[in-house]
Amino acid sequence: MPKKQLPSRFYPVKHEMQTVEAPAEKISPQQRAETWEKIAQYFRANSLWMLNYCTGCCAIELPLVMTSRFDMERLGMMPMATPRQADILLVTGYASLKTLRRLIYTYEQMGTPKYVVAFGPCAVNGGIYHDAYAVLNRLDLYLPVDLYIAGCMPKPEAVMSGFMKLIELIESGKATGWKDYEQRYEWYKKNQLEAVGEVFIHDEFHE
Amino acid sequence: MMNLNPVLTIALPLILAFTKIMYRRIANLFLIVGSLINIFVVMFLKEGQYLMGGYRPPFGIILQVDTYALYSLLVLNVLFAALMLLVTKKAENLTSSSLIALAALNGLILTGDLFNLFVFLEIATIAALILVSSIKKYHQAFNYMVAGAIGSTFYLLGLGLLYKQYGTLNMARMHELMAASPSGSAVAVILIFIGLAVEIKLMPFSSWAAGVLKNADEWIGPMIGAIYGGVMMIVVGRLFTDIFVMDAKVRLMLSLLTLITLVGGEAAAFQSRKVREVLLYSGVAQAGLEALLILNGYPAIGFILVLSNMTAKYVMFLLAGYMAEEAGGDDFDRLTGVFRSNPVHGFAFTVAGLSLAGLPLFFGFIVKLNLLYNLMLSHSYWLPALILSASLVEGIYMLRMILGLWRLPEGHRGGLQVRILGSSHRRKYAVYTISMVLSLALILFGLAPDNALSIARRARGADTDGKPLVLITMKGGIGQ
Amino acid sequence: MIAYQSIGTALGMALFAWLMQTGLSGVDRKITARIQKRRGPVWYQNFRDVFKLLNKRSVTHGWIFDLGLLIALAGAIGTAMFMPMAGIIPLQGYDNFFMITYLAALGVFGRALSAGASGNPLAAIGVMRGLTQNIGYKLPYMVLVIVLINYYKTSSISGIAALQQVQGWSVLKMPLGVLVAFISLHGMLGKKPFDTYLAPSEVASGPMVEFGGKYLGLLNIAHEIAVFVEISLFVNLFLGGGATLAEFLLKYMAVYLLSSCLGAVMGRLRVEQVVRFYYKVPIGLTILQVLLFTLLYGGVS
Amino acid sequence: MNWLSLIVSLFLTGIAGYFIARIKPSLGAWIAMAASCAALLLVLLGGDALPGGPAWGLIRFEVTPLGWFFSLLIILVFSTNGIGSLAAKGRQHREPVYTMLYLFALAASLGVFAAENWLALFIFWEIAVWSSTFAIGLGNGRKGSVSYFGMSLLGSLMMLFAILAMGSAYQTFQIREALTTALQNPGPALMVFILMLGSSMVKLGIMPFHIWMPPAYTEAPDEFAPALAGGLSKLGAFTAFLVSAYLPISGFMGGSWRVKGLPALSYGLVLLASASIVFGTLMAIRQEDAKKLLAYSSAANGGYIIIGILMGTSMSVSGALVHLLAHALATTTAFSVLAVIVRQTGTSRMDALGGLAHRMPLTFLAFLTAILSLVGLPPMLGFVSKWLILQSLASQGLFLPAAAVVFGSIGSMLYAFRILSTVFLGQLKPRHRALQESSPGVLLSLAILSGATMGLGVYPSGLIQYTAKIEASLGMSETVQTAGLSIRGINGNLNALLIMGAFLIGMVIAGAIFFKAPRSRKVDLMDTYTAGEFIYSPELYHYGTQFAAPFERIYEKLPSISRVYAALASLTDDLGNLVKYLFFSPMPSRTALWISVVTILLIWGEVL
Amino acid sequence: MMELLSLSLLFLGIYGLVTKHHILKMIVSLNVMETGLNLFITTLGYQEGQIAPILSSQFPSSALNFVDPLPQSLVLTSIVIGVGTTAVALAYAIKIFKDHGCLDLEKIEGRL
Repeated sequence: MPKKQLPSRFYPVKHEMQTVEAPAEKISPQQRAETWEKIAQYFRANSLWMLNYCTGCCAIELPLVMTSRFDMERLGMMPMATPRQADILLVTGYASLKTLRRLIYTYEQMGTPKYVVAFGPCAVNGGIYHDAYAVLNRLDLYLPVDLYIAGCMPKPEAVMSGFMKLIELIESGKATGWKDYEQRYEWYKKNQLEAVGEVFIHDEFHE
Repeated sequence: MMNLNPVLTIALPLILAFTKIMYRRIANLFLIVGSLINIFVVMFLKEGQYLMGGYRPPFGIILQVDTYALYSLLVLNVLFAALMLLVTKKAENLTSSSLIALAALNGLILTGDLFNLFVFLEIATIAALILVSSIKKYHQAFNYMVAGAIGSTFYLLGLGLLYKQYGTLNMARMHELMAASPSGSAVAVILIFIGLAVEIKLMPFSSWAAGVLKNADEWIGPMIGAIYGGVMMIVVGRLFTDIFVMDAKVRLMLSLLTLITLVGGEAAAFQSRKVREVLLYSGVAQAGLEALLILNGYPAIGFILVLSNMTAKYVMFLLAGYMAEEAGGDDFDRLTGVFRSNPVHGFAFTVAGLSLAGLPLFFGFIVKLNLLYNLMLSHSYWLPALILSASLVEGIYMLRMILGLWRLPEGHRGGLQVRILGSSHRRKYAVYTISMVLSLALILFGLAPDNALSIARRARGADTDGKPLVLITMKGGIGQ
Repeated sequence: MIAYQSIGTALGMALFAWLMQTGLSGVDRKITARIQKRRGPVWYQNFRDVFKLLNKRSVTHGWIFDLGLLIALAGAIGTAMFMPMAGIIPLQGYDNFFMITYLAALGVFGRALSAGASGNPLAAIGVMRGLTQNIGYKLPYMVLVIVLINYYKTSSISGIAALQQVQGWSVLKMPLGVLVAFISLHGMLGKKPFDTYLAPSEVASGPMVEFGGKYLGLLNIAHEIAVFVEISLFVNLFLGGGATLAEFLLKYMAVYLLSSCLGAVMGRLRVEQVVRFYYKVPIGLTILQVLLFTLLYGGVS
Repeated sequence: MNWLSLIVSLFLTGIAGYFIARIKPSLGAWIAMAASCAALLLVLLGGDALPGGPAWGLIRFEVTPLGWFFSLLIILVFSTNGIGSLAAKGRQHREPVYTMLYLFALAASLGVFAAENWLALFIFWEIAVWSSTFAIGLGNGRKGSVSYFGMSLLGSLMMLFAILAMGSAYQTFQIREALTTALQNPGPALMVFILMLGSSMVKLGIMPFHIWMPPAYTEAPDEFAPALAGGLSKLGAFTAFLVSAYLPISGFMGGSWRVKGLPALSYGLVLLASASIVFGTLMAIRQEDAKKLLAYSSAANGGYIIIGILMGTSMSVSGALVHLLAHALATTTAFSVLAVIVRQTGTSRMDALGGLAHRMPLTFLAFLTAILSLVGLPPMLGFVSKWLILQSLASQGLFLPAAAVVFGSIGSMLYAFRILSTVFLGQLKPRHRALQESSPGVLLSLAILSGATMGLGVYPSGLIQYTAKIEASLGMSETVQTAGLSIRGINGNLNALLIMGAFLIGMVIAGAIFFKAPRSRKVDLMDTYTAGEFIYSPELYHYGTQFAAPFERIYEKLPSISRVYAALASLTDDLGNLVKYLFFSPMPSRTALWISVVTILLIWGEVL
Repeated sequence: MMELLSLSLLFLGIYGLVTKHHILKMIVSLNVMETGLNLFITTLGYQEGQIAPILSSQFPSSALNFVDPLPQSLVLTSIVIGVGTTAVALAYAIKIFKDHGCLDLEKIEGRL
């Protein structure tokens, strides 16, 4: 699927990739690191553990993907219990003011490299909730989304194909949202603060 | 070496008691001088029989000074004199009765005549009644009086029966006659035992002790609780070892009485939550044990147990009465932590308590060890087991009390809730000195008990069944 | 003294243990998937997972978190180094049952330590559940083994295995006991229905809640080696070990795959149910078995 | 230098220490430390050939290998604890009398271990009892010292009875002679054995007698609890060793019914010890207070020692000796660490603590070694002893005790992890942020103790050889064997160094992988997975109470033995009340009535 | 006969002590008891048909037909002691009356 023909708003905001020139003769440490990175990318791509943050209705499609009809485990994908163990954060639906804080919290608890996959139109522009007072319309202002899966809700086939796309992206080293988040951290933080504001009372009962 | 007549120990205090009436101002001096002179006299006594009025025995009154009497007298007079150092304003009114009491107690130990014993018993009781009235609990004292009167009546009744049967009042003669034909004397012996049981605080008869000693001050407590009880027990030791001959049945019945006393006394002490109550009930229990030993043919052990308990009880009653008076009560809660600011008192009280409970390093342990060993030698296992159970209970309540008095009150940080100031300096230091000296003596005898043990053996060499006394001493190990 | 060669064998044993067991767990996943009418991952999926994990950058909760993990892996490797397999006995004469059990317990303890150090109460809850279950299944298991040791007069695992080659398998002598041992083994492997301590939704995978990246990877390695040790122990003690390596591996796989098939078709028990089950059925059966065994083979004099 | 002068000088130092500490309170701890360290040096250098010294009446000393082992153990405990409590600022510790009681207890224990006859042993035993009672009494509670004293007195009176029974029957108090004579004339042998072992069990806290341990360990001054738990409670094991060596049950009950080769009586007592293990473990799991937890674990560990002693095989006796040392070292460490914690935080309740490892890492490491040794995991000393005991249990075929031992060691994982997790791991309370690492003195003592635990656990051959020597000196026909670095068991060998080697190799491999992999990011303890929930209060985020609730629920109705003792006490109270009501009324008429009733009864009895 | 009579007097006294709570009644009972005892002891020495142990011109030397004089002298002492005891008891009675306003011990005990 050619990317260029899609409207730009469906793209996550991305930083330009740096292309590095290959050194000439001997294997420099950089080159070795690159080779190592390539091997690592193979493993990463084929062992994707995900954390589903079920913010909306799209989550209902996941059981289908996991079970015998589509069986995502054959791709090496598994649901995981905690963000520490997971590689992918699945945002299955819209992000509201309350869930966004938790999304950010969870995302920041994940170990790198990590990827964000957003489901449905709500994460892109708010979808049918675009004018709701508590729904944030663009997820990629706050978190670096690597892949959107279209459909309201996306059918399991779409989800599967989205995952395969993600694998492809990771294997080719293009899923670099997490690096982007690290590099433009201030920018993300500013957006996040603008959206959810600052919390003044810090205890368990006020959030 | 001087050889003094033992009658001095009786006569001197009596004379002083009556001359004192003329010199009220220096009453204290009479007391102290009298008791010190008595110690002096006792130190120069020689063993032997002393006839009164020149009648040959078995007629007339004789005074019997043997090892038993000599060392009893020594301990008695030392303890008594120590108590006299404590004289207060209040005690000055009691000078005469104290001196009379001393005379009567000396007489009780010395006399070799059964009726004379009765006379001294009555004098001692009346003196004690007057002394006891100083604590202002008159109905308790009345109780004491009634019990004492019934007791002496029974004693005299028993004595009358014996006189009718054997026709003599002399102890030695009585023993000879009784040993020759003991039948028919049992009722009299029982009556005499009951008469004395009132005085030695055996259990069904000892309600007076609770009333009197519960409220005893530092003067009455040691006097009635320790000295009187001890001397009476020494008298019982003499009568029921040297004089009376009992058959097995009587012995068994009386032993049962003492056993009930032992068990009941320990239980009552365990239940008590006041220092003096604990002491008095444990005293009752110990009286039971001592009487048990005396009745069952262990007089030497009984004798040394009496002396050791007497000393320990003396120290404890002294301190308990003193503390109760200073603190205004003697329940454990009120006195919690009292020893923190009074470590000297605490030390003496603790030593006496541990000795009483029979813990090593102290004299009481040696006594208990020998006691149990001799019981075991005669292949009796139940009695030692019972005594050990009793001493388990005794150890627990004793330590509970002592630890309570050492422990700081809850939530207390530094400083003290209870502070013994000592109303007069003389009294304070007197209590200090007496309790320290006596408790150090308990330690000393605990570390080197051999002389004390051999004296006991000399005093009561072979027991009534002719079994030799086997002693475990620190120095020489086991010996006959 | 121990020759370098035998240390080499021991290390080889540990490496083999990991390789084989990791592969087998892939097969296990495949089989589970097939039972559930899925295709399942490739058989070497677990290797991919481990290497991926080792390449991730994770978080640490302090040095105890790290140390505990190292103890866990070291305990597992150390245990595997002693494990005899068929005729191969890495450290001849020292493959003592109690030693292996306690060294394995050190690994478990290290894991618990690391989990506790994460500061997550869910981890502590998980560890508590695990240790509670541990009492349940270790107790009958070890009692049965002690009975065996008493019978065979040796506590050397290879010795017991060798004697069984001659005298017949222990399973014939104590059928009930082997049933109990198998239940215990099933629990030790953390298979359903006894994986309460790992319950992903209830306590978020319990002890492992804070482990990610290389920590999870190392834990995985330790777990696979521990599984190897447990199953090898079972095979050696109850199923007569193996005369040849093939026989041994055959038994090994049979036991493991039986356990995974059972795990695939069962639901998870709640923690109280697990505890009560363990204190009723296996312990009761053990007592029965010990009595029977004593009557038949031991005898009271 | 001889034993008598050692003990006498310790006593005198104690008295001198009291007066010096009265003048300058800070010197008291130094004196206690210096005296116990000097004693350690003397005993260590003198070896078991140290002369007993001149006889002073009954007080005669004779140093045996067993006594030397015990002496070394207790001096080690006392001296390290002395070093550790130097910096203590506690109120109780600064009492002048503490120094005296501490040294008295030490001296008396040394007297027990080298006593030549039973009477001397008993005298020193009792001195140790009362001095430690008063030392416990310096602490914070009412119950601890009294129940300690009560139970100890029960034990020592049992012992006194046995001693006097032997003495009166055989006319000797010499330890060995009395027991071996008893063996030849088995009249009171059974009674002597039961009573002697009973007194040991009281001290070790075996089941029906364990009730003193929790209150005493909790309420003792924090500086004294290590000495009490690690040192003084081991007095009981000493007499148990003597009695079971010289008066073995098989000797006087040879022909009786046997279970698995053990006389029925031994088997019964072993079962009692097993019950103690199970019960102690269960109770330890249930406790909310760290000191109580350790107290119940001590009760459980006493069971191992008694089992080892009673089985009487060379391996089991050696195992009991090693376990004794292991447990002494471990509990001393654990209680010293708890003392540090209580001193700084004022509590030993586990749910009020947490995360301390981040404030006191070195202390934590010492505690970890102790706990690992308590659980019996390699490479600690506790493993060696458990291995020895389990080996001999297995070879004897004692399945029930073996099950108890297994239960004890697996169950101990539960409470050991609990105390580690709730006190040292988990969330650090904000009010504990300012906690300090232990002072150098404490660290030194902890280093000595845990170094010994680990060093002997890795290299136990020397220790095992010495236990073999002890066994030989106790007259056992066969002793535990060592070959090179490994211990030769009946059906298996143990080479602790090899285990350590394998473990280290594993550690190297693990470390290599660990450090090769990408470095991790260090995060705060509060940054944990919470399912997206925000948390701010570490207090609420620490799992400390009712730790093993699902397990505890199974035995929540377990009857408590302390109720029996409470019932006994209240029975005595009731009896006392009755006596007071009946016989101590202030009414003269009541007295008169009693006098007449008793007189009538007595005369009636006489006439009949 | 006389013995029994005097003994019954003694028992009467004891009966009074057991049953009465009034202090004065108890003191009277004590005295009755003592009197009984004294009588009993006197009867011990009495022998039918013998003469008083008084040396007189009528009976200058013979001691064989005297009654036993010792019990009588004992009783003399005993009476003196009894008087002392009664005096102390009465003193107590006065004190108790001053303290409590009544002499009934049961009431006093109840009030305490």
